[in-house]
Amino acid sequence: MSEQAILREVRLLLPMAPDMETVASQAATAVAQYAGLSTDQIDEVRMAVTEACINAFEHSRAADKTLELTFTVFGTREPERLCIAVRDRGVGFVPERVEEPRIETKLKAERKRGWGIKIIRGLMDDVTIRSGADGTTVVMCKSR
Amino acid sequence: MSEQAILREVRLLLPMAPDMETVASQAATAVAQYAGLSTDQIDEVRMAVTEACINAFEHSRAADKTLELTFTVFGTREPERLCIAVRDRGVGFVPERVEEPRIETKLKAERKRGWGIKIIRGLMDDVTIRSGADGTTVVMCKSR
Amino acid sequence: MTEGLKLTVDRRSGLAVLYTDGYINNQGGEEIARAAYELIDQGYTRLLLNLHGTKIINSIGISILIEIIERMLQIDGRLGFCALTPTIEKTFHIMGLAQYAGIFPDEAAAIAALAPGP
Amino acid sequence: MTEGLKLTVDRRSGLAVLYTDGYINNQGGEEIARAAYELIDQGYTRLLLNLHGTKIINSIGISILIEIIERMLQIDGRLGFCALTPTIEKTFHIMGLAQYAGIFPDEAAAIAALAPGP
Ligand SMILES: Nc1ncnc2c1ncn2[C@@H]1O[C@H](COP(=O)(O)OP(=O)(O)O)[C@@H](O)[C@H]1O
Ligand SMILES: Nc1ncnc2c1ncn2[C@@H]1O[C@H](COP(=O)(O)OP(=O)(O)O)[C@@H](O)[C@H]1O
Repeated sequence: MSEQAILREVRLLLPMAPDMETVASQAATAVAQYAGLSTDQIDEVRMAVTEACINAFEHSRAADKTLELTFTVFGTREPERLCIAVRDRGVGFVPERVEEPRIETKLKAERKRGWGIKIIRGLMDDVTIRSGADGTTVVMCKSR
Repeated sequence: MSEQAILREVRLLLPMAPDMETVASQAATAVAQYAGLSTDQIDEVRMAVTEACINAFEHSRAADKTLELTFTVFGTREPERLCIAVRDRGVGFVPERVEEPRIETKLKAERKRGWGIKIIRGLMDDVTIRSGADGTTVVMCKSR
Repeated sequence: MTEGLKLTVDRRSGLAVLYTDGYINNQGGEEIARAAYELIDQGYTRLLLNLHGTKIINSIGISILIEIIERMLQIDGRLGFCALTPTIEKTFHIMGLAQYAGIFPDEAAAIAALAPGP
Repeated sequence: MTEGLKLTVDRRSGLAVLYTDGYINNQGGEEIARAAYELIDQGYTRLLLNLHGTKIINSIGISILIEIIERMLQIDGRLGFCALTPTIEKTFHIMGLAQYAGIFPDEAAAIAALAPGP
């Protein structure tokens, strides 16, 4: 892959509160359109961003109750790649310790939840999760 | 009007670059939906926000080339009012010195431009412009 | 304040179709589950969820759909989905849901496959 | 990179209809102006802009439309608009554009009003 420059960088600060994931999802749509992604790709980005926001709302217990999203469009001349970082300053978690959900098990289990990270990984090209005592950053990218 | 609390506050930082007004407009749509505005009202908000962004892109000459938008939803229990502040740290201007555009004159004039502020005022309920050496902030509000 | 899910139920002979309109989040999922359990209590064992009006869904909503699938398996019934956006369909495949609930392109195909034989 | 305006021209007897699809910003406005001036050069004096496919427009785009209106006034022609969103229509009224260009709910009404009499 050739060296890519940052063409655009947009930041969004959201309160961790019900429905605010829809604001992240709409902002993601606009940046993804700018990045030249297809309609289906844009839809996948929306869904992945929604999941990452809901995770932070539900699990981060961040004292500042603020979620910070950074949308970065990379490209040489034209936009080629969109990366979205979703960052909370909450308690963090150990991604390796999260059990991979399996439908056979979930169908019988009391807790049917636990799909967010699997969906994000399935819908985006690359996903990295950094998490520790100062919070969690999920970075997810998709190329045209 | 009864005392209103802040129900949600969203911040967006945009590069002053072509097409970025569409990101502001989409984020505005999502917050306006949350605020319970009607489809037509949402459309009016989109248009007004677009104009305010384009003004900053074109005229502010801000060194940081960054536009800061704050979307605030006010209400007692339910959302009742949306205010959007569009702030640049550019050279500023004197709003009182801007001539009110008139279609009769513009039809004959060389420069047909100069409609942004009039459109913003016409589409929103209240508009205040603060401008000075440290830049310009346009605050525009709409109630349900 | 964001618009809630709208749900319409169409009871047919041997099968009921649920039409969703809007975001399937936790509230949306719970609304679907309530309607589905009511239909099951009324004796329906074949349900079709027509998602034509749903462009977004989240994993909490989907988890509630999994509860409905579990209940269907218990009563030997069948749940089908039709008119999914490509992303929702992809998500159901990522999760493996497609093995336990039929996914159909449109209502006609779904009804042909789900309806009890003559 | 954001999708540009798509423009289609339909030449009829005595009148041409321009259909827009997308954002009318400076590029979009210039594209419309180019097409309009070409039609004027070909002898058309009645133009109808059908904005059905346009949900957003900015004031730079509208300024270019004002140039077209000016040209129409010079040649004693007429420019009409139809199928505007309520917000675009409201904006045209705020600007006073409605006095110099007809605004019609749909194409049929626009053509009836604009087309040269028999
Ligand atoms: N931002 C976060 N902060 C803290 N913990 C998290 C975060 N995101 C995910 N987790 C942890 O990872 C687990 C799995 O998340 P996920 O796959 O999205 O499923 P679910 O949210 O339904 O549990 C969560 O239950 C939680 O323990
Ligand atoms: N953010 C801003 N910073 C500096 N000057 C501004 C800003 N917004 C507006 N102006 C000034 O006000 C004038 C009128 O703006 P407007 O009504 O939007 O029309 P236009 O942008 O087409 O000139 C501009 O020409 C400019 O001189």
